[in-house]
Amino acid sequence: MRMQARTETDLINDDIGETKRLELYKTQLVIRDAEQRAHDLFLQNLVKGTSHLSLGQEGVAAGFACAMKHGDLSFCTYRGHAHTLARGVPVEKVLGELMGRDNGLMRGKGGSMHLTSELHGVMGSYAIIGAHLPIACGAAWRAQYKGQKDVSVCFFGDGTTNIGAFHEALNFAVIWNLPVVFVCENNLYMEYTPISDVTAVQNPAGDRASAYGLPKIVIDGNDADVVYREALKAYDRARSGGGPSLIECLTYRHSGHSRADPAKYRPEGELERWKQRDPIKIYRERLAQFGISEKAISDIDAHVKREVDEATEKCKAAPPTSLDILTTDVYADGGYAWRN
Amino acid sequence: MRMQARTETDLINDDIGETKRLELYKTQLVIRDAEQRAHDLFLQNLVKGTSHLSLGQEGVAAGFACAMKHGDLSFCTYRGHAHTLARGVPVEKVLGELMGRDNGLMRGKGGSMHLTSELHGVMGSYAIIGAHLPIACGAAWRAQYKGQKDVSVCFFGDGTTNIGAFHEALNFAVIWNLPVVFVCENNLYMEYTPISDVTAVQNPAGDRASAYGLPKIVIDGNDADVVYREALKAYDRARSGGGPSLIECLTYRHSGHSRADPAKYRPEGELERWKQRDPIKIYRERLAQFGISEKAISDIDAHVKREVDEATEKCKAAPPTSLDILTTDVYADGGYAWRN
Amino acid sequence: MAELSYRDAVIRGISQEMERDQDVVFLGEDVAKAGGVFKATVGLYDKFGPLRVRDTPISEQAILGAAMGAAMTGLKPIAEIMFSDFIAVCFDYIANEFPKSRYMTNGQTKCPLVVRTGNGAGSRFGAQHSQSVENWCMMIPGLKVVAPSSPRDVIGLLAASVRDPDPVIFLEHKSLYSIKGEVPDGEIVDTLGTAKILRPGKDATILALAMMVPRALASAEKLATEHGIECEVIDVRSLVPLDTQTILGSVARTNRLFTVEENPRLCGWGAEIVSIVADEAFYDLDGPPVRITTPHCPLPASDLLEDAMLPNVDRIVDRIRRTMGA
Amino acid sequence: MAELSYRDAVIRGISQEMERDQDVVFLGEDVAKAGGVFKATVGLYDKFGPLRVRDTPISEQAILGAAMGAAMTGLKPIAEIMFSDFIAVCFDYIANEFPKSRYMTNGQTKCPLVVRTGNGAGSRFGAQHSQSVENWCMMIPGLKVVAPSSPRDVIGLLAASVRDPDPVIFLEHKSLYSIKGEVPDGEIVDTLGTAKILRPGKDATILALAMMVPRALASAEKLATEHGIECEVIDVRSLVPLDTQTILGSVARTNRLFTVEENPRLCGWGAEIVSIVADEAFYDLDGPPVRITTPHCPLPASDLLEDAMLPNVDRIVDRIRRTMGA
Ligand SMILES: Cc1ncc(C[n+]2csc(CCOP(=O)(O)OP(=O)(O)O)c2C)c(N)n1
Ligand SMILES: Cc1ncc(C[n+]2csc(CCOP(=O)(O)OP(=O)(O)O)c2C)c(N)n1
Ligand SMILES: [Mg+2]
Ligand SMILES: [Mg+2]
Repeated sequence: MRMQARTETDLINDDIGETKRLELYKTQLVIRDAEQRAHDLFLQNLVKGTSHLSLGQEGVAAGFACAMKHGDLSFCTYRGHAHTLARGVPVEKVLGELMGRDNGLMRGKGGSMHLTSELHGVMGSYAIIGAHLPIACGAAWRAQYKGQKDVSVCFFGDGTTNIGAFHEALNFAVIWNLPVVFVCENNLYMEYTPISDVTAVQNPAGDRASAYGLPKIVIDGNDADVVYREALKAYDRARSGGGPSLIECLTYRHSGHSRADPAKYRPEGELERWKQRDPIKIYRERLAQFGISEKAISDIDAHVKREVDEATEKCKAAPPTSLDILTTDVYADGGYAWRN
Repeated sequence: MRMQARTETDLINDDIGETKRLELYKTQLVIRDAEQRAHDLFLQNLVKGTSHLSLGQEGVAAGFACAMKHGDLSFCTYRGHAHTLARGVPVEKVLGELMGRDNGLMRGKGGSMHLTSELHGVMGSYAIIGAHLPIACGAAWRAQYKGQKDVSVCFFGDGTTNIGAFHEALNFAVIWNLPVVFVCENNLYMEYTPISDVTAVQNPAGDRASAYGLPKIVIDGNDADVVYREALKAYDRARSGGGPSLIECLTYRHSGHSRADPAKYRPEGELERWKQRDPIKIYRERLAQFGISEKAISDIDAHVKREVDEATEKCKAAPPTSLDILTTDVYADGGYAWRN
Repeated sequence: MAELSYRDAVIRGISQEMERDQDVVFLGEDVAKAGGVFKATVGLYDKFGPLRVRDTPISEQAILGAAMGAAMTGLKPIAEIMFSDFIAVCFDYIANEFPKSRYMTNGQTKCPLVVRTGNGAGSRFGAQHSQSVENWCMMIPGLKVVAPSSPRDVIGLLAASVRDPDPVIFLEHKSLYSIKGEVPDGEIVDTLGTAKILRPGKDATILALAMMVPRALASAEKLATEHGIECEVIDVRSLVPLDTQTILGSVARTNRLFTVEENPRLCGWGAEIVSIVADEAFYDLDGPPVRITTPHCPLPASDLLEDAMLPNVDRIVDRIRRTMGA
Repeated sequence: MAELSYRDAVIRGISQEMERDQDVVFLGEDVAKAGGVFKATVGLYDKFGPLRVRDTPISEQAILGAAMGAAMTGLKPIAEIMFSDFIAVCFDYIANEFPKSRYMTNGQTKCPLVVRTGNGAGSRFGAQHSQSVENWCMMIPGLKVVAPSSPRDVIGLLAASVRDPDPVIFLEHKSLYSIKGEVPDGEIVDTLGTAKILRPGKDATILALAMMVPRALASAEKLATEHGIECEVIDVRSLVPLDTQTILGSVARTNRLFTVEENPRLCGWGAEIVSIVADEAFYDLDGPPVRITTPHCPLPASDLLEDAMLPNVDRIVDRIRRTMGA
């Protein structure tokens, strides 16, 4: 797909390479377009429950996912569309779930906040703050115990660093030297409250690392290349017995906390400043810098748009969740019987 | 009571003074003797429930308590006899509670793990690890809100630094700038497990301080003077709006974790080494250094012994807890009625 | 008299108490500057200032622990736990600290606080944001547990809770925030432990709580008009203290008992009340007491599934009708 | 056949399962090198080594969270929560994570784990170390809840729990650790959801769990010899799944129901079962079903007070005798 020769220096410095860069771009774009669509569908009253978008945070999701191997495990929050899509879960499955259709990832049982696709290594989206950090430790413990080489990657927000489970998980991961990577997406806000109002240190994750004997790692989360490189390093550490990492990614969400939030609490100009550093904008420029043609990029754009359009149509056409599954899968026998 | 002239230098350097020193000594001794007695009574089957002694850790309790003002508040753990006695709660009340007698501090309802004497500023002993750290924050918040000048002092062990509530409380105290002092008694063990086996950093409290923007303070907990000086500084900070402190005191318990524990997990010689640094031994030498006579010291010894003996006799003579109080004080109306 | 939403009644209730007593303070996540995620605390920050209305970190244990320490030493805190499901992350305070401190200390320790929380289903939030956790609280000795169903009760019961010397769990139903109702002017103070007979009837007693109250009323209406069954509908309002007398009195008149519960089936408040009635009013009963509950299942996210899971008028009417043999 | 203590039965039960299946791992506070504070895991560390038997920090959320993550991805962890009261500090996993993940993910997520915990009163540990928390667990859809009363049941039910594909809360009674009982040689595997009739009787059914089982049996003996009342005593053993058939069958024969519960009064397992029986076997009952429980109070520390608080043989006999009009 390369259309223009890059300079010698470019080629030498390019540890990432064109194929991976296009994957990083496409991954970010799928998230962007699918989430925009989710928002549109919400405005059309076709998405019923709540949803938490990652618009503006795509660089983190893409960077970490594109550095993963097959079999690596993602643990997400309620703001999990991005990380789920980044692992290759079809847009249709995600939108279907949001729309409560029978083609949804969990056929409507879990909803936006609980996207899970074990097939793709997406081991759940957890809606109680902090809960999944210890759970990710457990998955990593299994890998260590069984001598398996997968890494467990756990995504969470800045606000999550102030809950007890964060502390317990970090200490636990370090003393057991577990192959787990903790990724804090610092988007400056918990729901509506600036993280700096309620946190004793400036970098909610970074400045806590030393409390667990870990190095402070704070990176630009809006540059997918930076994220990708840091992810590779952390995964290597994990796979080679070097233990856990805690990485804080600075980023920003373009929309409100959830669909109900107009985000009026933001100081004037803040959103605009961050939009200048839109990860997709940055990445399009990056691709151009590396000599990838406008045509190649717009081909991807068109491809992704089509994918999202087709997914939307399929979802609209899909039947609503079947009531047959109302009480299935509470217990492993498939039902909900608690008595004879 | 001073019997021998001290040197000029001693006098100049003596920021603590003889009266306070004698108080520090006596406080440590009351704890030592009362707890030894509790142990004896247990062997005689007169103490029924569990108990957690602070033998060897008296320097911490005495140092912090003797630096307090009337109205300052103590929050203890199940290992709370020491901190309770140090605030002036009569030995009889404590032993009576351990023995389940009607003269006990809570007339047998709470037992060894829940010693409380609000009259003396002892705001409870909490038996679920970590719970009282946030509670101490709340008491400090009240002082701040009402413009009252008391300090809330919260004692806990090394093992407690790994539970979630520790993390939440520390962050909370700092962001609200609360007049609370967190005192970690690092006695090297949780119940039977060395703290270093399960903690990501060497100083379980000290190395966590920076995660809350606090300075690392690690002191010798077996030297009551050192403890007393550090306590004064922390209380001053708290009273003058300087916010919370986190102080790690290195110490050691001479007995097992609780009455059931013969402490076989200790490496050979460890107990003996620490006994060389017995806080009471250290403090007797200190008193001598400052020219306080053997006679003055042995007068205190005798006085304390008498107090503990008398308390023991009173408790033995006291009737057992009255069954009349079985269901009282569940609700504020004095009873337990939950229905009409 | 004014028409007020349940949400605005929360604001008015808190305001009323904060105006009355300087010792009443309020803390929670996003409650102050932003006015709360359910907009049920809008304006309090401006009215009472940053010292009395405080935003916290995402630290539920710190929130409840701090509330308790403040309550023990002289304040009367109202703490918000955003969704009642999150009580699970700070359950130690609910189960082991608030309710036991007075007893353990032989009456020395007081704990006059209120935990307000958004309870219940209907918002398509899925399994971890929709639960009815009244039984998590009711089963713990030492707590009081209240769940209003109308704007007027929100104010009156909230005031009673704030003035109560014991720890009170105050369950606001998320799906009721937007309902409206008539509310008298001036101070409103209700009494904990009083159930309300909302509709008299001679054939059967229906007990309901919170969002199930309007459904029970609608069911009673339908049962009366379509099946000639006259049900007495009681809003339980307060699980602890429990107004057993009103309930037993009603069953003595109607001789039949139905509960309509949003909580999942096992060990709900209905089980407790049915057991009380079966024990103490056994010979009053003309037929089996029946609990109509959400099945023993987690809650689904999709609107169709969620609606199908909860007791609704059709299911209530059908079950009562069949049990009554009509 | 060998005489074994309940405590040693725990060790044998865990051993049996760890020998059978390499995927069974065990973690908790002080459980490995020291063998546990109740000495109920002595020797496992030496036998199975430091990779399979692991000491943890005081981090109950990390313990249960790690167990869940491991269970989801292929292990079968047994996690110890030292005292069941501490379930309150990790209740999110019990209430919101373990039991909901399979449902929320439409069956994708599995969670085959066991939480073992020391439950119950009698050790003079006071209000925060003595509770019976079976109802905290029973009320949550998606969990299984087991509480053995004998050494043999400890082994058999523990094995069944470890092999069960769902999350199981396994409540060991602290005051039973030192009791002894006959245990057959070789592998023992029981079945969850089966109650046991320990003593047949025609006049009344007594249901009991864990430490209340020996008290119920002793009461039945006394009622028979001193009052001529023949009680059928059923050890419920498993609250979820619940062996309703055995219970309903017994009530159909005896026509009277009593529960003997250690948990505080409100919303206990007895309330659930009484409600089931009142609903489904109403016409079998010849008189009010009665729950004999600990009062709705925190537990006191002193031996006299603690003994007075719990249901004991005198109280059980007296209550049943009076209710039966004997
Ligand atoms: C235990 C718990 N407390 C509170 C909430 C409500 N809540 C949902 S998202 C959120 C903010 C989280 O902030 P952050 O961790 O920064 O993640 P972000 O939403 O910014 O991605 C809060 C408070 C929750 N889900 N769980
Ligand atoms: C939440 C919780 N987990 C576990 C326990 C059991 N336990 C009681 S004391 C203790 C060890 C505490 O160690 P540390 O904090 O160092 O205090 P120390 O006993 O050494 O004074 C443990 C694990 C508890 N009481 N609460
Ligand atoms: Mg954030
Ligand atoms: Mg210790």
